[in-house]
Amino acid sequence: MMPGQTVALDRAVVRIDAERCKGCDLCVVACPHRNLRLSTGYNRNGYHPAEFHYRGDRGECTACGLCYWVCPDYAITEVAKRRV
Amino acid sequence: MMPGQTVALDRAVVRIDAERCKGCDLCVVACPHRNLRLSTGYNRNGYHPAEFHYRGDRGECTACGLCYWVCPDYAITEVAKRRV
Amino acid sequence: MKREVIVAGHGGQGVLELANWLAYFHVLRGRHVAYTPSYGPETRGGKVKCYVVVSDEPIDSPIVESPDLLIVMNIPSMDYLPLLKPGGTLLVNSSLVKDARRRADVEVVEVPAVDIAAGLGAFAPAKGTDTSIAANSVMLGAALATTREAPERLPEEASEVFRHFLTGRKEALIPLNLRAVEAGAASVGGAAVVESA
Amino acid sequence: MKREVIVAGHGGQGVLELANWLAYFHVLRGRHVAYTPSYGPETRGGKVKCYVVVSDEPIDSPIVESPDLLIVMNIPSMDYLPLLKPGGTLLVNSSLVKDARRRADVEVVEVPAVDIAAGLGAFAPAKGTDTSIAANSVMLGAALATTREAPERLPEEASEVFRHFLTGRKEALIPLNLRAVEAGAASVGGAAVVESA
Amino acid sequence: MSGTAGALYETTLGPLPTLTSKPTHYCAGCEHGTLTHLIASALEALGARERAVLVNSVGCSVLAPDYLNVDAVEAPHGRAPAVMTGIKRARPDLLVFSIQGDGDAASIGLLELLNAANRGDPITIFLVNNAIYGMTGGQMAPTTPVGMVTTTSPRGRDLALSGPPIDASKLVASFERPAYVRRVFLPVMPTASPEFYNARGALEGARAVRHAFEVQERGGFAFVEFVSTCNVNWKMSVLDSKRYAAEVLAPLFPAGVLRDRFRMESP
Amino acid sequence: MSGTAGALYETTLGPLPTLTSKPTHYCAGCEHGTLTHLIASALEALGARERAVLVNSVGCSVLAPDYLNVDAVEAPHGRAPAVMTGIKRARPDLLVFSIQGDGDAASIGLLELLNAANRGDPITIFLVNNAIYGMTGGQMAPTTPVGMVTTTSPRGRDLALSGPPIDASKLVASFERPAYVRRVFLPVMPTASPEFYNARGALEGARAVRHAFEVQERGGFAFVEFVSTCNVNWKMSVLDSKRYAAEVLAPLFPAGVLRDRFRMESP
Amino acid sequence: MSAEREFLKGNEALAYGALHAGLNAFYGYPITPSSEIPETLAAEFGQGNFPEFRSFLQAASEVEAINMVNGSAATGAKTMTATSGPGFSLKQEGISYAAGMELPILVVNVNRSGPGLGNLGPEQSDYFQATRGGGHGGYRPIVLAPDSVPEMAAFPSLGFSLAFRYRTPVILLADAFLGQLKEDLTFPEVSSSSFDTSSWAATGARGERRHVLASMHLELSDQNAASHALHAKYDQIARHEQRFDEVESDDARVVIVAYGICARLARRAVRSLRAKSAPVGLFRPITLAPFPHDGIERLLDRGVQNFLVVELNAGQMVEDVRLAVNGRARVNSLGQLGGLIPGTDELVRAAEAMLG
Amino acid sequence: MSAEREFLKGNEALAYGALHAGLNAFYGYPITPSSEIPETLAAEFGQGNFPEFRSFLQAASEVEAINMVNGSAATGAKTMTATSGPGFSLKQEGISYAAGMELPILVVNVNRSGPGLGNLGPEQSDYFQATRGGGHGGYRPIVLAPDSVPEMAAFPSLGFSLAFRYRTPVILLADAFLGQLKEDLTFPEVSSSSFDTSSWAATGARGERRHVLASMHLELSDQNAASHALHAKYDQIARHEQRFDEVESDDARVVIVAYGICARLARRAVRSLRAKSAPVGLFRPITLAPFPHDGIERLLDRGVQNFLVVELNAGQMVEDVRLAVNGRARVNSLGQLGGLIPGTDELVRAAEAMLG
Ligand SMILES: Cc1ncc(C[n+]2csc(CCOP(=O)(O)OP(=O)(O)O)c2C)c(N)n1
Ligand SMILES: Cc1ncc(C[n+]2csc(CCOP(=O)(O)OP(=O)(O)O)c2C)c(N)n1
Ligand code: SF4
Ligand code: SF4
Ligand code: SF4
Ligand code: SF4
Ligand code: SF4
Ligand code: SF4
Ligand SMILES: [Mg+2]
Ligand SMILES: [Mg+2]
Repeated sequence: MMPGQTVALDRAVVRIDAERCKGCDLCVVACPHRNLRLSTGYNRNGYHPAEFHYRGDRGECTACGLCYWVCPDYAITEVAKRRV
Repeated sequence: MMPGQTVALDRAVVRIDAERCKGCDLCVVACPHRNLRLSTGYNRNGYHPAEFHYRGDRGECTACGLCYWVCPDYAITEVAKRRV
Repeated sequence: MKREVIVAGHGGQGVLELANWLAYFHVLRGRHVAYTPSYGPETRGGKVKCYVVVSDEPIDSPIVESPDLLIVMNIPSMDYLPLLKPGGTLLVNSSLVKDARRRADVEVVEVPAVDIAAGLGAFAPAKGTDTSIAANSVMLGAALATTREAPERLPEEASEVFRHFLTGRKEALIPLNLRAVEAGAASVGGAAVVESA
Repeated sequence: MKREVIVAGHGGQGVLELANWLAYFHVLRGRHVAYTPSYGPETRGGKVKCYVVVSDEPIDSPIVESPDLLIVMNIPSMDYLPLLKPGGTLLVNSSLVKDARRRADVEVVEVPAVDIAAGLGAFAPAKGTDTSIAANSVMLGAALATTREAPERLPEEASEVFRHFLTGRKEALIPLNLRAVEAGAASVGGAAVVESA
Repeated sequence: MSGTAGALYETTLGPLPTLTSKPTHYCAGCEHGTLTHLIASALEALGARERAVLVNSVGCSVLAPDYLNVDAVEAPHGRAPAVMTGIKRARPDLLVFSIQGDGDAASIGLLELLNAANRGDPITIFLVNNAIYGMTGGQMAPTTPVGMVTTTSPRGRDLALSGPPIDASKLVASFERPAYVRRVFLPVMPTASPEFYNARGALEGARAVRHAFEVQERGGFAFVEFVSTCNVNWKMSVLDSKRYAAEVLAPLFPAGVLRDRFRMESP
Repeated sequence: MSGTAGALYETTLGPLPTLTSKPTHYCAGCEHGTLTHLIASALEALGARERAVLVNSVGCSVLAPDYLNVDAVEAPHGRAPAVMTGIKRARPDLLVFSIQGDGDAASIGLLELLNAANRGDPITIFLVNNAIYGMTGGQMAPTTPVGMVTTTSPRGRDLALSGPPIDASKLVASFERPAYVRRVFLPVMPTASPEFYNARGALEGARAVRHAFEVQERGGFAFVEFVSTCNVNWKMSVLDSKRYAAEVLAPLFPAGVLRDRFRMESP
Repeated sequence: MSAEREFLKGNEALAYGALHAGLNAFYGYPITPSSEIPETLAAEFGQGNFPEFRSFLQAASEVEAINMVNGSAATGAKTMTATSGPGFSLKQEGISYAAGMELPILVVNVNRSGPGLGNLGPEQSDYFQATRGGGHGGYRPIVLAPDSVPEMAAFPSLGFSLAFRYRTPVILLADAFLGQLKEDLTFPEVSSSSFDTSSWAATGARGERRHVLASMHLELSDQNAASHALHAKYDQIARHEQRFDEVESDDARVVIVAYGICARLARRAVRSLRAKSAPVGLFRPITLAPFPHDGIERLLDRGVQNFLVVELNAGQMVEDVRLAVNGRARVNSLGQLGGLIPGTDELVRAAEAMLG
Repeated sequence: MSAEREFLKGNEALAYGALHAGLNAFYGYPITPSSEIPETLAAEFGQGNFPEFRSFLQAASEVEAINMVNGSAATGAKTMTATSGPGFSLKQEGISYAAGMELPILVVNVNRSGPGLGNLGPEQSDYFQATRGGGHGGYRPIVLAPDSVPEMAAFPSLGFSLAFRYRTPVILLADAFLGQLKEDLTFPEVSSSSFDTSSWAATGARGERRHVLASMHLELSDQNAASHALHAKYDQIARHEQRFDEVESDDARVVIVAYGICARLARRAVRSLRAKSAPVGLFRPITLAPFPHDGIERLLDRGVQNFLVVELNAGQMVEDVRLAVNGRARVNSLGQLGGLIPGTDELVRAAEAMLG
């Protein structure tokens, strides 16, 4: 997973700065839709950074922001909602 | 009033060390029978020391010890009761 | 002019006040003055000793090693007598100190300060206090009178001193203290102090 | 005999452990040993550098200014390469450092430590950790093998080292680490380590 | 907020200019980082960055000025409240806040904390209670539960030797003048499913941080304790540490509002 | 007791060998002196003089070893509880007690007091609360009532500036381990008749002192606060100071047993 | 207070001196023999005579006080604390932080007799603690030593200007004698100077410009750079801020070196020696740190072969004199302890002994 | 722990050294880089290996800790605390009281880099604070400076024996380098010595014999007598307890003076200079206080004309060397700050420059 990656979905966008991420798993377990996971790759510091991954079984990202708020490294830099 | 004076009464004896006394008046106001007063004389330090003085109107010394316990200078060195 | 004074007594006798008043009196006269208190840790009742140096020149050391004037308020303070400069003056509270005439080479001025103060109605047999009010003012009057300097200004200056120090609740004590100064001065044959509030 | 070593890497790579094990190995051989860690304030993740000095004589300074052996665990630690003594050995974790051959006057030994460790089943993609277990033991094996001293005693000694340090909950890791030492030694053509619990 | 999502999307949460771009030194999964983010967000919401002064006390939060892009003054270990009082009385117009550790505030700095509370100085204190000394490598803290193993209580905290853990919020609230005393459970909280954790703590924390600033601006002393974790020194995985916090710390240090003189206006 | 009343009389109260013959430096009418007497009496009643160690903290009680004929160790201002912990843990067989002032215990020494309380160290602390700094000449104390004039609060203690007075007994009792926490109103108390004052405080004090020693011998932390006076620094006559104490301090610091794990056996 | 003649205790004069110098804030904890300083300030606080005096607080301890001082100074406010021995010891950590954060603070120590609780008598036994930095980390405070009540009044102003010029802690080292001594004095009609603190004070970040006051530098190289910068500053102070006073030293063959109350004693001794035509003078360090090496150097140049160091301790400043003299003259030490003060005759005899 | 070979960090070795010396009690507050001392002791506490070790407690602060230490030592117990810079500053009041009450206490300071919070790197910037008494009142502690892990292990025993012999605080001044350094060592099979404390310890008054441990003496004359007694003791210590070590100094023309980790550096520099036949030696003070003046005197007698003082600060011990040399030889200073350590080449060059 590379820095600055943006995952665009129907309803929302979540931007993760993979180089800030320490792979702590908190956003992963905090997402009510389980739409994040740790990548198997490494970042420069040797962590497995979080990445967006739409599981499909629990609904789309709602831009609820929980991942944004729990991340201790504010590596989730942006959450955006589809304009209506 | 001189050091070591002992006042013997029917019921009890109160010994006051006038040289320790600082004339604070506490024993005077604490005695339920008002049997103590400050002397008009001075001790070596220039205080008016407490002295025994049976007023007669409120009863004899009962050796209750209040004067002994309140005295900050433990100048009331002894309280004794008549043996029965 | 340079004059070195030691004032000594017992806590509660107003020794610091007396020395302070004496010092300030000379400040008012435009002199250099140094005043040094020293006392024990007791809030009440310990030994108290003050240095007062008065001079027309800047003062080198404020420490008085051998005073021109020694003011003694109680018996233990007679210990300072050997320090008194030959030819100097011992001013002693003779209400308490009876045997002050121990050195032939100094002038001894006996002032029964407590008795004089009591005579002014200043005696207050207060609880837990060991002294009478205004005895220190009596000694102040006597001390100022012994200098025999400009006695005519003394009343007014004494009143200025008291107005400086006795403020608030204490202001009421000024007349009594002025009378005491007068009586003290008079007792050593000094100038009369005109009463002034 | 005197040998000066710098071990450098990243917090979490087991650099301190590796240097400690290496040092203790020589303690067991009866030598004088000095080990100096130095690290940043981070509990995890900062730069880590260790000095190890081994000598038959008492050691004057424990500071290694120019090592005989430099063990490099990650890319930034290649910064220490200029310090390496001419003719010295650079032992490098080639799983992470790909361009280690930068000096011609030193021996460069490349050990793909992470890969070897992963091959031993030691790879644990744990959350919030940045390294694989046992890569440091691989490097230890390699380092000991490069010295080519009494290789026959190495297995037993390595096991003694681990028994000293890996106690309690960590005791279970001893077999894996011994296999890693063996693999590390083998990778540089060193002695085989006999497994022992 | 400077989102880059473009015309199709509207940024609801974005990068905060009150944060520097420096990577934190906090260990992975540590609430010190979470709190840093919450503070930056509240300062921006209040437009207070330019009048904010951070007092960084000694503990893992001593590096907070590296991350929070505000003026900062260092306090010796435990003395942040005193330093804050000094700043605030010199410059009542400033918004003064500290991030303290549990050792910092409830051990060495107990006198300073309680006296500032008693005076009711208008300052804002954030306490990260991770029940251990994080920065110095895992020694016993005043808040360490009885029985918990630390490097200076290797057989568990001993009640007879060291007494029970100290409840800083309760002590602060025992004084009359503090205007806002609140405890928040900040870590993600385990749920019935091992795959999911409840992240309510962070949202609650965000509100508490913001209110703690507002209380100061209205002249009150504000104190928010964040029950947190220290997985590294607890020697646990990140998620195990959250579970331990929920099981052991949450009952010992129950979340809640102990005092709020200026009732929260927005939920 | 070595009475000299002879055959006709029996001494009920006499001179105490645990007191030296040195005159005290305490001002006339000061409860510091009363307490000294009560302590000597209790030590004798318990036969404990030879195992007693006094820790004299800095304040008017710093001279207590001049009067109490026991071994003594000086503590820096405020640190008596820490010194006592050091003594007691080295020698659990000793009976360790301190006499502290309110400034000593509740201002500079608050951390030491509260931590000893939290640990429940078996020690005995007597606190003389005279609402002022006596020894240093009348500065504001942590216990000074709002509005009271002192040399450092010349227009009266200001609530907004300095906060309200601190209640040391309440704080100590807010911890779980202290075994005995009690407050005694020690001065003579005015009665309806201006000629008579009630001296119950001294008798209550005598019982409290003795129990505080017994509690320590049974392994408990004992703390007795004596509401007192300081007529000299309050700038009042001795009896006026008792009246002020009864009017102003007694309601602020109500007497009573805040905790007693080892119920008193004898009244 | 105007330009009329006053008669004040040293401590009171110091308090008013600070107010005249524009004191903004005071935080302290009472301790004899310095308590008249907070007491005088408490009396003036809020009275409107010194409108710049915005904050006064009796802290709960000396540790709390010094940290309030640091916080206040961090905003650029002129802030002072005052204490004596035991309290000065407790402030050492805070002073070290102030040095590390480069805060301009003024700390008054009215030296009593020690160690431990000691006694209320005057001593100069905190000389090393003040001049060598009683706190950790090898910082070097500026230390000023008044010797009269007028100087007690004047030195807060000097102290603040040095503190702000160099952003460093300044210690005003008095003694119990000077604190309690009353002398006549006149406050000059000067307006307090104000210092530009906008380049460093923590008063809110504007745009990208922010001020982080820190003594901590995690990288060893940063710490090294910060330490070097600090010591470069200390060297500059040492070169430019040495202050001293001399009495009759031009032709002196013996020079008494003394500060504070001892300098007053020495003045008398010099006078009485000169009256006997003994060529004895006085060298009085006003800055104990930086120690006035240059002044000693000049005396050596003038051929002085004998120094008599008089101090109320077991021999502390004598080390600085020896370091300055470096073997080029005889340096004798006359000390006194326990709150006592040597007699003039002792000084005279000691000086005469050196004259030979 | 028996006489087998150990491999320990300096801090761990110090903790075990104290236990071998019969440590009864430890009170401290954690601070890097000294925390391994309480941690090691916590691990041994209550385990039965050292039955004399009766009390261990993590205090709530350094101030609480040092006062627990004083209370404990007042009963005659062998008591120690350990800290670093900021914590050492906070302990100064308590140490001054210990000096005043004449308590035998052992205080370890693992010197980090300062001032303020500073850094965790090694420095020797607390030299003045330790040797001059960072606390008030002019007491003079004994200061021991180990330079190896075996000495970290051995000096608690030496420290306790000096502390009890003279009833005075002893400071063991290490540095972050020595605290973290691991070396091989062997604990000697010695039993801990015990000291007779019955004549002074506060353990309950028997009959008329009671012990009042006090630093306060209200009468100036008593305080004076007590201070004189203290300083007479300090003079005796200064005469009898100077300790130092020398390396190749017999024929040296330049002598490097260094302690702690710098002495280790200097050993290497001397070796490399000797390899080039440069006559350079090492003088290593082991007691920083009392400073080994006699040793310097002997070197001067042997004709040494050049001293090079190497320390991790801006120049502190160099003052003691200058005082000892008193102008009779050249004294140069080589310092390093901020947790950094000078290279061997720097020492070699500086020594060679002095050889001329
Ligand atoms: C006076 C002083 N004592 C001790 C230390 C060492 N120290 C630094 S941080 C700390 C405790 C850290 O724990 P805590 O306050 O709980 O903060 P955390 O790191 O856990 O967030 C200690 C003891 C210090 N820097 N200064
Ligand atoms: C560290 C320190 N700070 C300040 C002092 C000065 N001091 C001595 S006693 C005291 C306060 C006395 O008040 P309190 O504790 O209430 O006792 P009291 O005399 O009223 O009984 C103070 C501030 C000191 N000795 N040491
Ligand atoms: S915003 Fe909410 S739903 Fe979307 S990824 Fe984050 S936690 Fe999951
Ligand atoms: S919470 Fe942040 S640091 Fe942790 S895994 Fe998610 S993005 Fe990475
Ligand atoms: S013993 Fe009781 S009755 Fe007798 S004098 Fe004393 S107080 Fe009065
Ligand atoms: S209570 Fe004691 S000191 Fe006071 S007057 Fe009575 S006898 Fe004298
Ligand atoms: S040590 Fe603990 S508190 Fe500190 S950053 Fe790491 S996890 Fe957080
Ligand atoms: S100063 Fe106050 S507390 Fe101290 S002895 Fe006098 S009256 Fe008692
Ligand atoms: Mg913590
Ligand atoms: Mg009090």
